[in-house]
Formats: sequence, C-alpha cells, structure tokens
Amino acid sequence: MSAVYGPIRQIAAALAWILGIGLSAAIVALSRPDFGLAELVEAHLEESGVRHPVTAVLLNYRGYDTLLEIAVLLLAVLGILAFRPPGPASIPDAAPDSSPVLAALSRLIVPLIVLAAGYLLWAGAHRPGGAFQAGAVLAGGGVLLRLTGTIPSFESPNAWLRVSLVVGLGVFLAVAALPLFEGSRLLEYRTAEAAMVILVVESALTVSIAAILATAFIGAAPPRIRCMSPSRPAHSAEGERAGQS
Amino acid sequence: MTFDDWLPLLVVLSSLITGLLIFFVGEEQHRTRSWLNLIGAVAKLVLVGIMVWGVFQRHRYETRLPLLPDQDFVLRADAMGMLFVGLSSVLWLLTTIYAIGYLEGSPHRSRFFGFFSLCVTSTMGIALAGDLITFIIFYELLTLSTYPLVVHRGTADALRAGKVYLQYTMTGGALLLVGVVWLYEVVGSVEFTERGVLAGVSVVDYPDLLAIFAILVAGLGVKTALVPLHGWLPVAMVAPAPVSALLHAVAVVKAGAFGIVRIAYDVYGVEFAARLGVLDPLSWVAGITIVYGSVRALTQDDLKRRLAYSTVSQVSYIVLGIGILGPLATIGGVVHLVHQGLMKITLFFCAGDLAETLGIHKISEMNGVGRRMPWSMVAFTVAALGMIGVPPVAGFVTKWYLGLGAIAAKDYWALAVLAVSTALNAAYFLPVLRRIWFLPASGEWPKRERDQLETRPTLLVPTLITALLSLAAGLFAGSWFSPLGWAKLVTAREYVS
Amino acid sequence: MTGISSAAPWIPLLILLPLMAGALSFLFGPRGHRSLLAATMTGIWFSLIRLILDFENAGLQHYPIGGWGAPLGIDLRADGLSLAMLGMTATVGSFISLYALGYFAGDENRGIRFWPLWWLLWGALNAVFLSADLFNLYVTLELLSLSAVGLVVLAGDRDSLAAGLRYLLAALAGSLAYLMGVALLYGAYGTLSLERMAGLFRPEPANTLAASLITVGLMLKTALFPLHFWLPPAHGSALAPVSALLSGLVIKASFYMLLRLWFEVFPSALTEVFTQGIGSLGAIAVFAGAWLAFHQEKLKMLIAWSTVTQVGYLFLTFPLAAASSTSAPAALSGGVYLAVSHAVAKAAVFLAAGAMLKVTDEDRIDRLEGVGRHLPISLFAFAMAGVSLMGLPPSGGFIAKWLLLNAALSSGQWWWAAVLVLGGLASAAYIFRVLRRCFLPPREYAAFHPVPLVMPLAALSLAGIALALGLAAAYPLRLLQTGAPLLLEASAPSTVAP
Amino acid sequence: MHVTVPTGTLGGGRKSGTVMIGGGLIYAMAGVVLFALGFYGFIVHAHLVRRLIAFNIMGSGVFLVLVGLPQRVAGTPPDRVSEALVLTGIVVAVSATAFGLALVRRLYDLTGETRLPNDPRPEP
Repeated sequence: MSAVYGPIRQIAAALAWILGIGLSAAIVALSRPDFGLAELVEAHLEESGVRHPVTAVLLNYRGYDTLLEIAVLLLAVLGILAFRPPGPASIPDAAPDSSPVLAALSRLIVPLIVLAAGYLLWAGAHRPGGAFQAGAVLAGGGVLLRLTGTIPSFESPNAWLRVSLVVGLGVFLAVAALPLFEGSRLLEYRTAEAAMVILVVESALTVSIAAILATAFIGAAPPRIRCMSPSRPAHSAEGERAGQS
Repeated sequence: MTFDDWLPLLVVLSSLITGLLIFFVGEEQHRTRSWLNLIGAVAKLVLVGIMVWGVFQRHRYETRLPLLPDQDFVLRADAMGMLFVGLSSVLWLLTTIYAIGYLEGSPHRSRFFGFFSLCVTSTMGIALAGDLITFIIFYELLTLSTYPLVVHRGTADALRAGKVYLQYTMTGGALLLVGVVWLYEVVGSVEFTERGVLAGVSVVDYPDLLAIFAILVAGLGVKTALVPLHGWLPVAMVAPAPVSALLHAVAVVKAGAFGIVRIAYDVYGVEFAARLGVLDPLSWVAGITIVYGSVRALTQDDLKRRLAYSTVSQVSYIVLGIGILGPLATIGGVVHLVHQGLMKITLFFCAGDLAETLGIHKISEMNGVGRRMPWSMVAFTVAALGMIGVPPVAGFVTKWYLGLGAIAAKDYWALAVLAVSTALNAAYFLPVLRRIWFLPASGEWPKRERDQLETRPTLLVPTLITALLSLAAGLFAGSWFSPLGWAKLVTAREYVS
Repeated sequence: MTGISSAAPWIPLLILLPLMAGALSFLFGPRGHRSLLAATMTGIWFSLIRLILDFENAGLQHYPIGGWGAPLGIDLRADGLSLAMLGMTATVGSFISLYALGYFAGDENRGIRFWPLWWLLWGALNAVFLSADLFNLYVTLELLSLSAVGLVVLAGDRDSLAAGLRYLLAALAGSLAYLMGVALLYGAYGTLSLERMAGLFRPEPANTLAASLITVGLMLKTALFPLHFWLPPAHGSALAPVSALLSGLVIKASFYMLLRLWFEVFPSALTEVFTQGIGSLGAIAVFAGAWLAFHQEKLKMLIAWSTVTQVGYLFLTFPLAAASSTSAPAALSGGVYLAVSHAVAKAAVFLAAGAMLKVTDEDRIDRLEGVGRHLPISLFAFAMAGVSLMGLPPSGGFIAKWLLLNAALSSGQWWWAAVLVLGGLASAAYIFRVLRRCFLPPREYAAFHPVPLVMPLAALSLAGIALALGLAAAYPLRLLQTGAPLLLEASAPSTVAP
Repeated sequence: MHVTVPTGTLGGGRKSGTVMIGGGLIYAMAGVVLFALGFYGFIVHAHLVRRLIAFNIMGSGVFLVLVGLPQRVAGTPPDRVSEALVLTGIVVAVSATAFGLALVRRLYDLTGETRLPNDPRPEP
C-alpha cells in the first residue's frame, strides 16, 4: 500500500511546486489588459436599477450567471435528497439538547436574526449586502432552531418546504422570461422597472437560499444516523442493499 | 425521380423489407413467414427481370442519394452487375424454398430467415453499388448478416467457426476500407465506370496506386478465399446446408470475387492495371489457390469440407480470368461467376438432401446411395461433371474460354494450371461418383414406400432445377440470354474495341 | 464575425424550459409529470427547429442577454457546432425520458427524485452548448456536474455512493483548474467573451499555461486517459437511464468546450507536440479501454469501459484537425459526428442493457445465454447500436471513421489511420463477446420481471437513429459546416501546426 | 460579505511615471500559494473531509487570483465584475461542498469508512 503510495506523495509535492512557481511566474509575466470592464460597469449603473455596482453586475449585467447559480444551489439539496434512504425514520427524532436556557435564548435571538437578514437584503441595493448574505444569516437561524429541536427533521420535504426551496429559482426564471413575451430579450428590464424587479428577485432568492442552506444541514442527517455503533454500518448497509434493486 | 431512378433501390429493398418484417413474425407463424419469403423473392425476381431487359437495351437505371456533402450513395444497374444480380435473385428464390423444407421443426427460424434476407440484400447492394463507398457499406453489411447464419446452431463448434469467420472477414473489411479511403485521397471521388476511371490518370501516383491495389485485393481476397486468406471457409461448414450453399455459391465468396472484378475493370481498368503490372501477380495468386484448393479437397472425407475446398479452388478461376489480359479470358472469368454458382449450389443442395434424409455427412458413407436417392444423385453427378469440365455442362464453357484466353495471352503456365486442376477435380469427384453408383449400399437407411418421393419435394425440386440450369447454361451457351452471352456483352463494354 | 444579433426567443427558451420543468417537477412531484414531460419536450423541439431554420436563413445567431451584449453582459450564440450538440441532446434526451417513464414506473420513490435532476441536467447541457462566455461556461459546467453526480447517487447503494463521490471530487478539481485558467486569461485581457478573447489571444507562455490548465480541467471531466479513473465506476454503477445520459451526453459537454476553445479561441497556441501528445493519450485510451472492456464480467462495466475507448477516439480529432488546413474540416466534422453518433449509440446500448438487467436480474455477461428469446427487441437494439460503436456501415460511427480516416491520410498521418482501423477491430472484439452468448441455447432465468414495452422500444429507436446517421449524414454535416466559426477558423492557415 | 479589495499602492501614490505594483498582486500571489497547497492536500489525503477542505482551499486560491489580478496595477479602479464573479464562484463552491459532505456522511453510515474504497493512501 504505502510502497505504492510513497511516490505519489513526492509527485504531488513536485507538481504542487511546479504549479505554484509556474503560476506565480505567469501572473507576473501576464500581459496587462488595455481595457477594463470597470468603466463600462459605472457607465451603465444608472440603467441597472441599483446603486451598488456589484449588485448591478450580479443581478443585471451578469444576472444570467446568478440565475444558473441559484439552480446550482438548488441542486445541492436535490442531490442530498437523491440518496436519502427511503422509508420512515427508524429512530424517533429527539432534540440533541433541550435545555431550557438554549430554547429561551434561541427564541430571543431568532427575531433579531430575521431583522438582520431583512436589513442586509434591503442594503444590498446600495452597499455591501444582498440576497446571499441575508439568506445565509436566515439559514443560520434555521440551523439554530434545528439544534434546539424547535423545528423537526423531515423524511421528505413537505409542500411548504418545497415551495420555499424553489421560489427563488421559480421567480427568477419567471422574471427572466417575462421580457420574452413583449419581444425584448432575456433578463432585459426597462430602467424604470429594474429596481423593483431586482428587489422582488432578491427577496425570493433570500427565502430560497435560507431554505436551501438549512435543508442541506438538516436533510444531510436523517435522524437515524445520529448514533454510530460499530455493528451499525454493516447492518444498515444490508438494509440498504435490500432497499434498492 | 422516375421509376427508373428507383428501380435499383427497389431491388435492394425488396429483400430488406422482407427481412425486417420476418424479424417481427412470431416464431410459430411458419405459414406467414414462408409466404413473406416467397412473395419477397418473387417480387425481386420480377423487378430484376425488368432491369435485365432494360440494361440489355442499354437503358440506364440509377438511384443516387446524398450520403456526405460531397459524396453520393449510388446504386446503378450495369451489365456486369446484372450478371451477379440475376444469379443471386434466382438462387435466393430456390434456396428459400429449399431452406423452408430443410429447417422444418428447428428453432429460431424467424432469426434465420431474417438474416438470410439481409444477406441477400447486401449481395444485391454489392452487385448494384455504383461506387466504392456504397460497395463497402453493403460488403460489411454482408459480413454482419452472415455471422448469425454461421453460428445459427449455437453449438460450441458453430461459435468457434463464427469467431474465425469474423476475425478473417473483419480484418479484410478494415483493409478494404483503408484502401478505398486512400484511393479517394489520391484520385478523388471514385465511381465505377466501364473501362475504369483511372484509365486517364497519369503515372505520377504510380507507387500509391500499386500499394492501394495490393491492399484492396488483400481486403477482398479474404472473402474470395484466396490462399492464404481462405482459412475461414472450411471452418464455416458447420452452418446449416442452405447457408453453406448460399455462402459458398452466391453471397460471400462471390462478393469478394465480384469486388476484385470491379476494382480491376471498373476502377483501374484492365489496360491501366496491366500498365501497373498488377495483373500477373494476381493471376499467379489465383493459380496457386486453384491448385492448392484442389489438392486439399482430395483428402477430405467430410463431404461439405471437400466441397468447401473445391470452392476455394473454383472461385479463383474468376480471378484467373481477370489476371490474364485479353477479352477471351475475361469472358471465361466473368461467366464463371454464374457457372460456379449454379454447379456449387447444386452440390451443396445434394449434400443437404443426404444429411437430412439419410443422415449422411461423410463421403465414406455414400456407397450405393444412388439407388436410394437417384434423382438427387443425378443432380450431384451433373454438377460434379460440370466442375470437372465435362461438356456439355457449364463448367466446360468456362475452362474453354479461360484456355483460349491463356493461349491468346501466351500465358502457357495458366494452361498448365487449368490442366492440373481439371485432373485434380476429376481425382476428387470421380471416386465419389463411383461410390454413389457402383458400390453396394452399406449404411442402414430409413426405408421408403413405393409411392413416396426419395426426399421432401421442397428439397428435391430446387436441387433438380439448379442442376438443369447448370446443364442449360452449357447447352445454350450460344444464345444471348445465356450467362456466356452476358459475359460477352460485359466484356464488349469493358474493352476498348 | 459573421451572423446576426437575434431577438428571437428560441435560444433562451432552450435553456429556460428545462430549468422551469426542473423546478415544477420538484414542486409537484409525481403529479402530472407526464404532461410536464410532453409539454417541455414539445417546447424544446419546437424552439430547436425554429432556431435551426433561423440559422439556415441568417447564419450564426448571437443573443446578447439583457440587451447589454459582451463584454459587459453575457452573450449566447448558436453556430453549426452548437446546433449539432443541441440536436444530439434533444434526440437522446427525449428517448431517455420516455424510457425513464417505464423504468421508474414501479419505483415512485426514485422517480420523483430523478426527474428534477434530469431536467436541470438537460438545461445545463443546452446552456453549455449555447454559452459564449468563459465564466458562464464555468457555471454551466458546475450545474452539469452536480446534477450528474446527483443522478449517479440516485441508486443509493454503497457502490454508487462511492462512485458518485469519486466523480464529484474529479469534477470539482476539473472545474477549479478550468476557473484558474479563466482567471489568468481575464487578468490578461479583461474580457470573458469567447469572441473577443479569440481576437486578443496571443500564445505567450503565461497564456499557454492558462490554456493548459483549462485543457487539463476539461480532460478530467471528459475522462481522457489517464484521467478516466472516475468514469467506469460512475457509469457502471448508476441506474440504466442515468448511465445512458452520462455516457451519451455529459462527457460530450466538456469535449465540446475543448473543441470550441482550441479551434476558435486558442488555435494560435496549437503545437505539434500538444496535438500529437493528446492524440497519443487518445490512442492509449482506445486500446487499453478496449482491452479492459473485453475483460469485464459485468455488462454495464463493459459498456462503461467502451465509453473510455470512444473518448479516446474523440481526441484523435486534435492531431488530425491541426495538421493541415485541408484536413481540418474533415477532421472536425468527423470528430463532432463521432461524438453525436456515439451519444446515440451508447445511450441505446445502455438502455438495452438496462432492460435486460431489469428483466433477468443478471448483470454477468456469461449468464446472458439466449437472452434474445426473452428480449428480442432489446438484443436487436444492442446489436444495431454495436454496429455504430464498431464503426461499421451503415452507421454514424462509420461516417465519422470515414471522415477521420480521410483527414488522417490527406494529412499523411498514417499512424492515426492505423489507430482508427485497429481500434474498430478491438471494439468489435468486446461487442461480439456479448452478442455471441445470445446464440447459445437459452437458459431459464431465476427471476423474470416483464418491463413496459416503452423501454425496449426507446432503445430500438435510438439504435435505429444510430444507423440512420450512417445513411443521412449529408444534411447534418452541411449544417455543421455552414457559418461555424470553429470550422472556418480551423480551415484558416493560422492553425497549421508549426 | 462583498470582497472589497483595497487598491492602495505599495510604492507610494505616484500615478505618473513607471507603473506601480498594485495591492492586487499580493492577493493574487497568496491565491497561487493557496491553490498549490490545496492541490497537494487534495492529492495526498485519503480522508474525504480533508479532501473537501483541500478543494475549498484551492477554490479560495482561485478566487483571490480572480479578484486580485485585475487590480495588480496601482491606481486601477476596483473591478466590480471580478468581485461579482467571485461571489458566484463562492456560492457554487458552497453548494458543491454541502453536497459532498452529505455524501461523505451517508457513505460513512453505510460502510463505516471515511475514505473511498480501495484507496492506496494511508492516513497521514
């Protein structure tokens, strides 16, 4: 094993060095662009509907990237759900730690989290912030509630969860497609509407991102996996093979 | 697009559609399957009849469909092709009838007849192909559609034979492909034309064209069973009799020989080929194959194996006819496409009759079988004598013209080859005839009542017809509609007079 | 750059429709997914056909998203190559979808998980083939890889999970290598648009490093030897329809990007060493893959290894296309046509094998005696598709081999011709190893579960198309060669290797 | 969480004359180092969680290069596009990591292994 493996380690080290040195040399030697996008970004900021250039790039100039990116996020959850073992959870779902202090604290802190998320969302239009930050913060709240056992785990996502998972992608797709019906291009907003459209999209994204991140945390750990006895893997593996054909 | 533009395609489709339909016929619906087969075969015969008459009138039938942006899929009816098409379509009908009787009560008949029809389809395509790429398409399709027939019985032997068959034919196909692509690179798109496309080509590409000719002949030589590429043929004898008959009389070996004819006459053109100096080596290979095949045939006790080696030898008569420059030899070679087909299929039919009726597979078991199955054995005798070259059977005509050609071209060694092989043919056929007619019956054969035929009519009738045909081909050789007449027509169109 | 800036909705619809379908199918689960399938497939085909018609009239189609246009915005673009790939995806995808209807009929639990992933994957493929932006291509690739891995682990057993993880790690590493290359190029030229980059790119050492990082990343995703280690387990252990679309479609996306980048953006960096080297890797893949395929015990593993060999063939395109301006069009058409016919044929083979496995519960090749009696249609489909994989006529595989051979001999590179021909014989060896067993006297199978007729029929239809591609090659090839910047670029002397 | 890159110059603020090295270059160099380190870890480690971490280190390296390179020249305005690209990249990396971790966990549940089957690499 290790005999085979020995060389690999040296080769990897050598490659890493070559890569590092080559790349450093490259970025020094790299020719400089005689043109940058920065000016263009500023120039069209007015039409973009937001005052913060990064948000403008994210949701308007290169909104298409963001559209696909939210699909990627959703995929993480779809993938996780794809291999979840079928059938009801074997062990009843017990909260890991149900100390009253923690519960009380979380009940206090969650409203603040929601507030903070709302601010981040609103702020995104003109300063650092936006849907992803807001969604991440909300997801944090979700994880907290899960850890305190306030919200239960789930076998397969119910209708509400499914809606909140896809609302971001759904709304974004709809908004992106709307211009097609009036003969203009994908994601082509009139300057007047842009601000409003972007706000709608951002809000929907916030909901979905929060739901996706929280589900990724909760969904990845079906209740029955929690305790790990040595005999368990083999046995559950048997069950698994029986389960799938 | 008029009817004339579609006729060649229809001729091909007539058996293709039959085959595809048969695949979907239930295993047990024998009646339906037989009818489909016969309808298909007869329809093809009619279409071919129309086409033959038209071609005789120098009428032009050509189907041309785009295959690549700069390359068409061409099916064309010319005198040369008609010879092969006519032979195949007649023998397909007869072999179908024969096979229906032969396979009675055996499994997988849908599969068998399906691939059987595909096999005939590819033969038709090979005969009608108007250029080399179209030719290759059907040539490889033939390999694929005959494999299931070779392994049909599903025994270990059959599978081994199939393996050998594939190893040989696929390698040959690969060589052919390389040769053709190379040829396209050297001279651009190549269509078969009487007297050859290269006739006008300068000798700049001389070495290339030499190598290409060698590759092409090597590729085609596998199916033609030129020594040393003949190994697959005797092994493939495990197949059911109708398959052996079709493989060895019509489809596979003839496809190879026909391909060589096309290359020599319609691509290179005999004059150009002669200038290249490729004809003599070709005729030497043919000569060696003729003698070698006959010698090996002498020692075979298994009837079908002896016939197989006889095929190895006989098919090379065609190649020899190509190799010897001059119209007379060409006539002899081209006409043997048909003659050998008729006689050899008769012999295989008889072998099948013996195996089916009396369970005879070995020559040593054939003593006195003439009294038990007189009709089949008469057919056998006619075909065997024809192979030897006894007038008035077709085989004589072939050897006569080859001989004249050899003399005309002053290739006296070829004359010697003919003499030797004739002697050898006699040496491996006459003892069989002696056993059949003059030795007392040895085997314990099922008795037969007075009013009953010696074997199933579906087996006997095709046998007698092919025997009669090989006799007629010799008797009426003078008439325009005889194979010889066509061969003369072809040759007249291939040589600048 | 020729072509028009289009405002017609067909290009974006090809991406939006499957994504929309993915969201909806996740939202509504099993309810009405048949009508969703019907509607989306109709939409995709309609848009594709309209797009092809526009292309025939006006040539190259540009679609500036949001009306910004490159370099500020992202452009979509459709040329002959994109259309060929889109057509391939739509054809294979449609039949795999129909097959899946039957395959998951008895397995609701997996069915509801399959459809959203599959729709997103379809969307990702179309997005890859239409994108004209280096970074956007990265996002589409990630979308593709994640949905592909999700589909692999759908089987849920330990093998498929391990295979999925292996695949995921390989795919992620590949994406990062690609992205690093893009970062360097963006730093050098300040643009992400393919066409602007094509105009600016100079083969200086730093840029060549970037190009090679991109190439290695994409080679990893295409599973070219020696970076193929992840493919056989993933394609072999996935569920049949998944294996079909992984082998048929997913690996073609990264191969498409390699062609696109090297023959449109970096042609000036094409060197003899690189093209001959990558060709040699392909040659090794052809023979090593065939050898391993021949020695597999399980049917699906044999097919998976056959994919490794076919990927090897694809990479012969590079030495053949770069060698001379005369051989370039034939080589590139041949390479693309091979990718397309392999997609169709390999999908057919996997679907047929899937039907056999589902019916007999037998995964071992030496236990397939006479399987044809139980599944004549599937076996026939397997054989027909096998013809294309062997490169025998009449089939798309043969046309591709014909074109590649032409390129090889016209550029005097007889050694690649040898690889093409011998490789075909090697493929024949492992395909007939499966087929010959079916002529043995049939045996009775322990288990025998009849499957919906749609499964064998879908396989048969794809196999039929694989053969039809060998007889009706004129139109697709002409489409491929009209207004395709790639082929035009390639046939310009600039790409002649020094 | 927007990555805002300071564009102050190392060699004083003089715009005229020779081009000043921008702060971006430092970030890019750091990125290269992270990329190489991450690559090494990704190859040599068998533990799947370690490999996912290594992947994330590589990723951060790429993002630093992506955002740093455009501002390697003193006085160039911050390139908002590259910053947005990095944000997108981060989200993609997050999704992939989440999926990967869940897979690792499930594989552990089934096999009790934290590494891929028949992996020659020993635990360091």
